[in-house]
Amino acid sequence: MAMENLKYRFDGGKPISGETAIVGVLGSGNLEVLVEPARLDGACEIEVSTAARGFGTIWQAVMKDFFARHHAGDIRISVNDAGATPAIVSLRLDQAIETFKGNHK
Amino acid sequence: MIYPAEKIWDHDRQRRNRKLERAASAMGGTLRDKVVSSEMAVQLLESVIEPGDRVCLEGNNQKQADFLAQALTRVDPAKVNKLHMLQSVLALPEHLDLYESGIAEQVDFSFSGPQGGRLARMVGKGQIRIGAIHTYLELFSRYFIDLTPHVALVAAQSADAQGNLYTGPNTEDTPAIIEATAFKNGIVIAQVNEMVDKVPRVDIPGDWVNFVIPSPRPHYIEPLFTRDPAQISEIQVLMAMMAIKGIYAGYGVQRLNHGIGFDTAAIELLLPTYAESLGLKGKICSHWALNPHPAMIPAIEAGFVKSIHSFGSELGMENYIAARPDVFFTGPDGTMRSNRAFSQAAGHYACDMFIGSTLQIDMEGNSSTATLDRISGFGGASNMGADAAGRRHASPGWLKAGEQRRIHNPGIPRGRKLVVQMVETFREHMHPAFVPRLDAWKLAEFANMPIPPVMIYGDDVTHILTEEGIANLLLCANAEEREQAIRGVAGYTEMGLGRDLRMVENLRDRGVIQRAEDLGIDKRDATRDLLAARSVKDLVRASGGLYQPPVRFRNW
Amino acid sequence: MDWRKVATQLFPSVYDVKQEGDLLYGQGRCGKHTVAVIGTTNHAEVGAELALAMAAAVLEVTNKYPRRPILFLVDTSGQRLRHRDEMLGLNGYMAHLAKCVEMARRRGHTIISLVYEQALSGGFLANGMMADRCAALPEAEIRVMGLPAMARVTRISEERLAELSKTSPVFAPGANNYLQMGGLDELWEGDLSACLSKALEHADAIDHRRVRGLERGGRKLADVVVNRVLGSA
Amino acid sequence: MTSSYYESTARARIAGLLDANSFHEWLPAAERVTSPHLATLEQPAAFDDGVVVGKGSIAGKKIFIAAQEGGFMGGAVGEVHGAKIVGMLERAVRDQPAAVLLLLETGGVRLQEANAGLIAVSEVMRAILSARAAGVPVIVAIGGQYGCFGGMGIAARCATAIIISEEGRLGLSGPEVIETARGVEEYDSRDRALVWRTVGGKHRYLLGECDTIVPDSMEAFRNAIIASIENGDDWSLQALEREQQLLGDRLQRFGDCRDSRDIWRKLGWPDPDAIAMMDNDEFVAAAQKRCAKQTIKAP
Repeated sequence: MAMENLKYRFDGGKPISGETAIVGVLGSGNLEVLVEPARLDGACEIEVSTAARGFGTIWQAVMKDFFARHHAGDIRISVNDAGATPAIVSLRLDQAIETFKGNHK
Repeated sequence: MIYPAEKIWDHDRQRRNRKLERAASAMGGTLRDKVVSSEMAVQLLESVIEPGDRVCLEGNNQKQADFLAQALTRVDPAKVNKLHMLQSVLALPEHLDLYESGIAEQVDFSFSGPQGGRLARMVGKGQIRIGAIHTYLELFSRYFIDLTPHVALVAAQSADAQGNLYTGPNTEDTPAIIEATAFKNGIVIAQVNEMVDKVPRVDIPGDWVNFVIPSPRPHYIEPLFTRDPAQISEIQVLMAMMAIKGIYAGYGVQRLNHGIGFDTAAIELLLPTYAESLGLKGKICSHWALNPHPAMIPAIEAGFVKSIHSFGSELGMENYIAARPDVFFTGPDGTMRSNRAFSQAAGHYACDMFIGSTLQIDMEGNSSTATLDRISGFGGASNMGADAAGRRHASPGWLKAGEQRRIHNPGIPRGRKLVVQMVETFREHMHPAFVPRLDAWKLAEFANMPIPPVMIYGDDVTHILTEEGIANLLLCANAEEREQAIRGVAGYTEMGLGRDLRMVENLRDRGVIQRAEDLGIDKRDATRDLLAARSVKDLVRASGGLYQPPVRFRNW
Repeated sequence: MDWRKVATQLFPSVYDVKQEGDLLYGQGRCGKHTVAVIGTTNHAEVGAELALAMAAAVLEVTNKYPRRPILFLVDTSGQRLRHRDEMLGLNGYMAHLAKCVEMARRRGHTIISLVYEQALSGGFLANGMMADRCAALPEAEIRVMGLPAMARVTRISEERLAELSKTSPVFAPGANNYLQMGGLDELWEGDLSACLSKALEHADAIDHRRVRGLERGGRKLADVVVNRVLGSA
Repeated sequence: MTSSYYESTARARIAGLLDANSFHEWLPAAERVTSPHLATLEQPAAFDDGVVVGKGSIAGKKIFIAAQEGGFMGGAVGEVHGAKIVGMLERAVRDQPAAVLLLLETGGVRLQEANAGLIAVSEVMRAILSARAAGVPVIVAIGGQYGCFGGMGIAARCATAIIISEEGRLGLSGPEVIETARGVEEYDSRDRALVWRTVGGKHRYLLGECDTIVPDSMEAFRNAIIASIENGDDWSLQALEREQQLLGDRLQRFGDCRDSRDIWRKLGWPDPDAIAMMDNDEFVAAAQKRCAKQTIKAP
């Protein structure tokens, strides 16, 4: 089971401030998301390491929608994935941003 | 000229009598009234089954006449062969062993469940001939028309020496099978868990039964309808919230059936919490055609449910059911009586809604659980997940669905059943639920079927619910809108990514597609804390200790 | 190797070790030291009774012979895999043994262990691996799980595991791998009595295994990580 | 956030048990101290290698804590994972917090790094005992989905006190391992009622293998932890001699029992089958006179 690494960068986001946050667990069908502050001129960088190969197009679309939802810039997001569905990925990304901003419910 | 009196009108009865005489002499002194010892089961079958007979072997996805199934595999293929088997469900390995030895050659059935893979391989090798894959009601119906069994092998809880049967909570298919067999010159053999002096209640009168065999061990029952609440995900909670707010409340659904699965279990567990908080108690979900799902306990205890009629029972629910006769159908002995044929009919004609899951949906909304290497059949969804076009009586939900349909399909006022397919856009291991073409097509080709095995036809489906939202197909003006509505809730699947963004937004503006936020649902509220029970133990507690789950569902 | 043969080589002058079932208990003379001997034989499956008997032996030595060094002779095929032992709390018996060994150490007993035959996972943790210095004969077998079983559980092919085990000591069975990882202090060859004497001289109560693992290159991270935790804000 | 300990992640447990905002993590996820061995095997490696370590306070008392994440590889112990726990324990010897908390959820050694894992578990055992010998009580909590098995089941019993919930399981060999080795007749791992009455919280409590049994809630675990810290520790030869006696008595009294129900009957439970469904308070009250003497607690 070889891993696949994917990288995305979205420019033009609104810099958000917060504290490094990690949500989720790297277990089957799940993922962990780490959000860190980073000086990226308003960009959002995302790096995904996934055990499920061949879903690059889907990740691209999920991440694009995520960025469109939050427009969050100056953050670096690192994802360890163990075959989560897009629904779970989106949910965790949203939770991670909320936690980063300090208002996770 | 031949006088009418000379024509023979009782060939079949004579044949049955010859079989019974053969059996009597084969059993010799071992026969006590109608009771045959289990050691003599194979000889009995060899004496009453003739080559080419239609043999109905009882077994659904719950109760199985497993001892008789094994006995049938042990008959001498030189004496008993080329049988035409009739079965609700092909579930046990023995069911397929029959074809390898030549004892049987053809089958008409409804569902194949765990044997679906092997069945597909055997069909591929030409070892087995499938007449047709039916819905349950269809198959039972044909027992009374052109597929009447010559011999029925059934399972009961207990019997007395006269052959009166007590089938108890898991009565299931037995009455339908025996009715067709006993009154058309067939022979009925029942395996029973125990012999008693007097059965607790007579579910099948003794004079419809020819032989009873005390089985060396109780018949197998699969606890198929038990879902451990611990395994319900937050995504399923979100979908359940959308179902309740967007569909149950919207149509005031009072009479319904739920498919098996965690999606619908989540809905059941949200009734006393989320639905209650929306003020829906008494307004939705009062009458059910449903197996006694343990996940229903909190809703029943909360007073949501007025009645439940069941296809079969569920292991561990016996005491709970017996203690809730206002809700369940129970006999004078206090235990439940189920009946699959009646409950299927009830689900088809008397329910306003069916909601269930599937494996694949195409762009017309057709859905199927058949995959390339598995012939799985249909289970109960096909009859309940079809509009009852013959229905006449009105109810608010049925009328509203009919009105919505008439917006683009004008015609004389009539209602419409709500048929809801509830799926996550991806199943586990990233298998997409939305596909351009159902695997059923390839399966039909491979197995030489006249039509692809579709579980629920697209024109019967009214709503598709995913974590992305609800698509109301009743409101679609044409096939193109319908396709875009489906794509609009297909998320990141290839079908979803291929949607026409502008059209989908337009459909959303018109309420054809409703996302969680359109329904006023905050996704962050979708946590497992909303579940009325988060574990099987919670269910036991909710039942006041009456529910006794099978050991495999315990974690305490 | 038969335990008697091992004992004869360890204690050439005199030893008095009795075998009772799978349990070995007694003492031997090694140079200037009288050494208490506690051990197992017959590839013992360590169940509740055996663990408790070993603990009793440790407590007896602690009470009767203050500061006398203890040598564990290790030959175990692992913890006993029985429903009954689990029901009775086998882990608790093992832990009790481990605690008794630790107590002995803290009361001045030097603890040495020698794997002379087999040491498999759970049977090894509560005695041999609790020692100040842990040694093995070169032919001894030490492992958690064989590669075929590991391949099944991890779903990594056996071929791949075998390939990787050529360069990595981290998962494959073998005394040498444990040596590299720091789990063993040394392999004893030749004059076993001399080896034991030397070990008794050099033993101390500090757990050096992660440092050895780093020095020997088999376990490069453990020590680094411990030190990072110690040095964190 | 759920109030269930069983359903919570390691991080949620820490947040739920400790005083609000008191937790400070060592080697947090952002430092990416991951397992190189999993990377070699091309398997996913968690940022924290499946264990969270750090310091915080509970009821105002300074404590050090380690929490294993069962969701990542069943909480299995690898080189880094084990070393984080060892580092925390050694730091406790140096810094003398009021207690160390170990929230254990683990199947034991991580097979992908089996040798490193086994040695790490051994190092954890020794480090637990070092902390205790240095006067720092070590409190273990068990109540997660994966139980506490393998070498860590031994390590748990090296601690000062164990708090368990009914859902918690504590043992050495898991039922699947025994079933594989000896057959389903020996131990049917799918008979979950059997599994729970063999290694589950209630049986462990009745046998004296745990100090405290609590309902599955964060609050109950927190209160029990606070009480356990108050109780202090008894690391002494006398305590071990008492334990020797009690464990011997247990073998004599129950050694020939075939099922936990036989043990419970001997302990004076008239209806052992009723135990499973008792809620925690009822069970603890009834168990007052019907449990074996605790091997862990000082008299």
